[in-house]
Amino acid sequence: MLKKKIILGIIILSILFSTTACWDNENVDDIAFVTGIGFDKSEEGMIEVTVQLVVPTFLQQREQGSDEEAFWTISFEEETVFGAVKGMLSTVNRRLFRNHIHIIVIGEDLAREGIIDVLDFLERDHEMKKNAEMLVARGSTAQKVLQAQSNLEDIPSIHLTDIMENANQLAKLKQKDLITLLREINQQGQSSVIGTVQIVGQDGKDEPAEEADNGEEALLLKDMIVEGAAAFKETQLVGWLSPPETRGYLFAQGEVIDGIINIDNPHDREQRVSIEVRSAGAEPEVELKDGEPRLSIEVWATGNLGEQQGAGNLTTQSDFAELAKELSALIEEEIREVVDLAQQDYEADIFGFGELMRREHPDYWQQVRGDWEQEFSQAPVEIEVQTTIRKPRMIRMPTRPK
Amino acid sequence: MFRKLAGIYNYLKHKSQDYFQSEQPQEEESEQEKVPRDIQKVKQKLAETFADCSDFVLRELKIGDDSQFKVILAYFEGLTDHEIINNGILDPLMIESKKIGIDRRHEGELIQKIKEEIINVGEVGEADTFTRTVEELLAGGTVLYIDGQGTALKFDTTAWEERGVEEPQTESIVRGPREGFVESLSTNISLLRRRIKNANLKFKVLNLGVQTNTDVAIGYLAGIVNEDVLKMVEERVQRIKIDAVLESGYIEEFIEDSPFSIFPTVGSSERPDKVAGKLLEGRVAILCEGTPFVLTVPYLFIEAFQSSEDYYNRPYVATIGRSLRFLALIITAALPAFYVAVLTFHQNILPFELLLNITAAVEGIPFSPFFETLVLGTAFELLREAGVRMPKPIGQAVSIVGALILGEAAVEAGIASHPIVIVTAVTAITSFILSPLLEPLIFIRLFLLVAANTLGFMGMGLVIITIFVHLVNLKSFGVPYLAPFSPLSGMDLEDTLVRFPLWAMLTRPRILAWREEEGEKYRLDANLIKKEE
Amino acid sequence: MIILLVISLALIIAIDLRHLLAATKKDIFIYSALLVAAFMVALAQLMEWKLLVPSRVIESLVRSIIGGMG
Amino acid sequence: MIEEAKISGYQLGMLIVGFVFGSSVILNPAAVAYQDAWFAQLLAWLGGFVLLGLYVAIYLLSPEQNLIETLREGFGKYLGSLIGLFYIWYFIHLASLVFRDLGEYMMTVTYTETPLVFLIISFSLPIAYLVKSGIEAIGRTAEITIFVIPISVLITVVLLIPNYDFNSLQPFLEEGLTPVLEGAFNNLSFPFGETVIFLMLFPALNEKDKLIKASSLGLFVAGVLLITITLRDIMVLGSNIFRRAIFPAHLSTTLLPAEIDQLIAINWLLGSGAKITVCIYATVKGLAELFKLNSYKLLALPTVVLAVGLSLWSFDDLIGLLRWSSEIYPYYALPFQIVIPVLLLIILLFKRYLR
Repeated sequence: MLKKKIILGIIILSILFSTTACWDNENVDDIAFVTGIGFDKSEEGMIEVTVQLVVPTFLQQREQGSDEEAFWTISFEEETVFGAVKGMLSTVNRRLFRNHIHIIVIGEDLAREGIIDVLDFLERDHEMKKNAEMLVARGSTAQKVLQAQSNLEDIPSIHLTDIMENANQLAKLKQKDLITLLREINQQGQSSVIGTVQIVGQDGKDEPAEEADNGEEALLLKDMIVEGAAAFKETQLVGWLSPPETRGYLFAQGEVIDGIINIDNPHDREQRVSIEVRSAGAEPEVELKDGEPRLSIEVWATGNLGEQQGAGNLTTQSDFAELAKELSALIEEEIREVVDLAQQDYEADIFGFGELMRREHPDYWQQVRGDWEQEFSQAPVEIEVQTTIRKPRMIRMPTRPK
Repeated sequence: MFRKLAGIYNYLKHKSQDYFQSEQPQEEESEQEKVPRDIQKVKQKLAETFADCSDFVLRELKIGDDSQFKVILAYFEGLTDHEIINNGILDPLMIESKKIGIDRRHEGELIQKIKEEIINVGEVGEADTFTRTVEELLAGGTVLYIDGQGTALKFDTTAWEERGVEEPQTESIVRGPREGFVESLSTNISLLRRRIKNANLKFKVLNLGVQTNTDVAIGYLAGIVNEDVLKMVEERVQRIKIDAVLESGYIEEFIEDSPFSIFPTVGSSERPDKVAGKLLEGRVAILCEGTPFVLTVPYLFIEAFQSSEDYYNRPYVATIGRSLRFLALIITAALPAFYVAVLTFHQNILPFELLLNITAAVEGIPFSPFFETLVLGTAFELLREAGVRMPKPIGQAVSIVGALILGEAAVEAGIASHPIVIVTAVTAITSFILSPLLEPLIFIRLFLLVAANTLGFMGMGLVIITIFVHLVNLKSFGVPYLAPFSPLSGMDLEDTLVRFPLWAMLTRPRILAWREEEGEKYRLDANLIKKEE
Repeated sequence: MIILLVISLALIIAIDLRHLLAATKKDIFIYSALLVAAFMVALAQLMEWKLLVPSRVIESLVRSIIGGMG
Repeated sequence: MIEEAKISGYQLGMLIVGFVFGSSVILNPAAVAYQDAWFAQLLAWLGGFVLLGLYVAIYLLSPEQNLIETLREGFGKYLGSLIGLFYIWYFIHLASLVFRDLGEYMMTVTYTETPLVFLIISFSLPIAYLVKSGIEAIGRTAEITIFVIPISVLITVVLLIPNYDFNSLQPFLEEGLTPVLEGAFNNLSFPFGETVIFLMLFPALNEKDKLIKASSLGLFVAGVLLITITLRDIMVLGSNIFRRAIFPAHLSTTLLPAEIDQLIAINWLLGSGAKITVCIYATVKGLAELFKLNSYKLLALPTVVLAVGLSLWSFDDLIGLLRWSSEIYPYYALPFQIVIPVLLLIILLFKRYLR
């Protein structure tokens, strides 16, 4: 008797619970997954937030052969980011779920003006995934980047993050996620560098193609190129790093994982030899000499012979040494270029020397912390590169017609 | 209803020792009536007692040299062995008694003479009260009333139809004995005694049930059993005052420590080897006439994970089995709740691609995941019940049809989603791994589900902690239910998640004894002898 | 809200009833004193009485002592 | 008042781990010291050992007596009872603070829409049940649940290895010793000094000889866990974000590759639960002792309700709670944690040896 009543009570209670959904209980089909979010400055000076949403049903239908795009982009202008994200609810019938954001794109205009306001929202939001990747849209807007369709993946953001990963591996792009950026901005003696994406148009021209979106055709991800980097001073964009400069920067940071560097063939100066650089490292150092900072970067790398064009047998020890010397020179040159750029053009300590100074010479740092960028741009930077070439890969000597 | 509540309240209030005792009526001595000396009176009394008992047989005989003694032979057809009665009692009485020369002179020693010289039946006894003879008749004995004696002779002629020893239905194993208990108490006792050939194996037989007079045996191994537990069991069993004891489940309900708990605190098994193992660990077994299910106490939580096969297989296999059973516990208790919590609260915990797939599958289903899980879970329980109740061949068909066709049709019709069918199926399959916990798990699953729908993982965590507190509070005959995990008893962990090799199990479960100062006594010296040395 | 409070108080007493029946008068006195205190606090929270909020009282106490010392 | 049920040394150690870990891992009180927070915590930990030693010494001078009885013995019947009453207030207030910490944490991080009342009442139900079940159940529940904490801390520490930046720990003592000392002071009062509450639990220990070992091991493990978590958070988040985040430990677990931060949250639920349970137990036990009641179990439910009410009433918002706990709490707790115990120890020593 009593048992039955208890069971009855439980059933009534459970029905009660099931019908009156509790506060935070929201069904998974009542939320829209944001995979990418972009920020632009609108003409009225407001923040334009663009989100890329995934529509799971279309995703499944696409797998079964439907032509419907599985994602949807929408933009909204508001004075604040939070306001814009909430404001989109007047168009989107579901709550925007920000926990699976893969990529954060920042338009050039906004980046030049400063991204601090955007960052505050991203850091404060409890739902925001803190290891989303950051990108700056060079010469275009975040909206355009997020609207681009992908032919390989159903969700463009995933495509973008994947090619970012590749580009970072090949030392063409500085990959940076949100939490690292936040950390760098909070460190006193460091300026940040974020990877960039450019729209280059169908013909692969190396300049921004404004005409790409005036046609009926939608922009495709293959019209974009993800490489290079944007240098920030505090939170403002101050300039760009080209792909070789980015590589120099990565060498200086010791972050090159798998870089391909082409150098002249020592036997045949017209032809090129391709070296695959692996396991590179770097150690920036700061010293105080007579109260003046002296900066130095020591870089070491090992490489494999990847390809040889032109005549001559390069697979000898002396030639390897020769190649290594040239490689060192080239890397040093690349680093020097980016150091000059940072010191003279941007006056931004993107290498984190200031942070190093703060750690190693705190007393000195206390004196200069206000105008470290000034000190940095005048300090001498020594660069020392040591490389070795290890393996010729599969063959002892190159093939030659007899 | 109020009376019922008041009764329960009273029970709770006096859950301590003296509740049943105060209820126990005084034994009426006046009932113990002597067997009448006059044989006609006996006949009359028997006819009164067994009126309308068509299977009752009453034979009037005349024995002695010149048939001078009138006797009545009474027995129940069906409870007795005809052959024994014919050859062992009737034949001698009617033929032998005339040969050995009994006459009037022997009246005083008649009983002695019949017992010693005439009857050739194994067990012969005397009964001087009428009620005792009636009891004997009902238990399958044959009673000989002799005119003018005032004492009756009883012969053990018990032989009723019984099922042969078969493989148990409920606990089947791959390796191990194929014997199972049967309904007969004496057979069951013999099954145990054959395994433990030891004079220390004791069985105390009690008679329970005011109407049914069922024999109940309390078995234990003297010297190993914890005296306190044994005393507690005897006390509690003796206090039972109930009309009928038809199955050991009746006893179970009366001797439980916490009658309101959803967890079982009394174990039951159909396997003699298992019960023998429990006896050897120091537990007490309660055997009940008329059922193959033998109770063992104290029953601990960990026993739900132990199978007798664990000890017959090599330790590695057994350890994997144990771990899988623990995994099964987690899955069957928490998987539906986990699914609901993930889908309604913690969408970020799933990998993105998986989340997208699930969302696509769930989209368009009009019900909340919670409601769906509840409905499908209930549907499964109904199917299970139907499968059990129906005749075996149909039952299987129903389960298959129900599971396959209904599930698929529900998904096709857009009532349920694919993931929920998977979740329900996995939950259902794993629930059978832990059959002793089948019933509590239904409740736990439900509690977790409701909690998950209210507060997600945190709700689940709170419910799990509450269940832990409840388990910690539980005791089975004074032994903490969660032992040996809590209170932690290092030596006893050898037979929990990891089953140690038998030669490495040096002690009997100390938790059952729970006498710290005597810990050393429980060391099994025999096992200390290393193999082959 | 107040009705809800009263119901929950009744629920608490119902849960404790078994113990309460076996308790002594002193037990019940302390028990009910605690319950009344809990009820008052809940009422204060509902009515937004902030005058006697413990944290504020303690804060002013601590501040005055620290101020007195230094 | 007879109490048969006892707890083992292992259970006491586990309770101390849970208690110290408790809510202090959610709100890192040493964060004021930026990258030196671990050092502040280390100092506080060492101080914690001194304080625990003080409490153990008090207990050993008057064995088999809980705090209230010892206070009565030390300060006389009336003054002792009055101080005991203050202690009981402190315990229940502490319980309410932890309730609020946990509630605010859950509300900020996961359950943004759920009312605080509902969250806190949900926490309180298992705790009320646990305290009502008595000290033995408390100890045994701790035994089978708290071990999850070190395991999950270890998991997060290992899984976050790719995110570590050892440079974040430098420069050491950048702003001098002042912030470190401030952090250490905060951290000493919360949670290390709060172990004064265990003076109510020591008499329940069944293995008297294990008292020192169990309590110091418990404190050792808890301190190692706290410092590990602080180091992990500094290295993962950088000193600046570590300082600015309200719940730094949570923020760093959100970076876990498998996104199991929600499961890690249950770990904090356990720690806070242990802390509140100990507080409520000490309150009811103290009340029962003070008024010479038959059973403390009866008082569990109203005490929990009172603590829940206090936790909601005391603060208007999270910022108020944070400010109060960092600015006022250390001074408020000072007499309970240090002043009175030291006085008590002196009086007891005087009574035992000089007379």
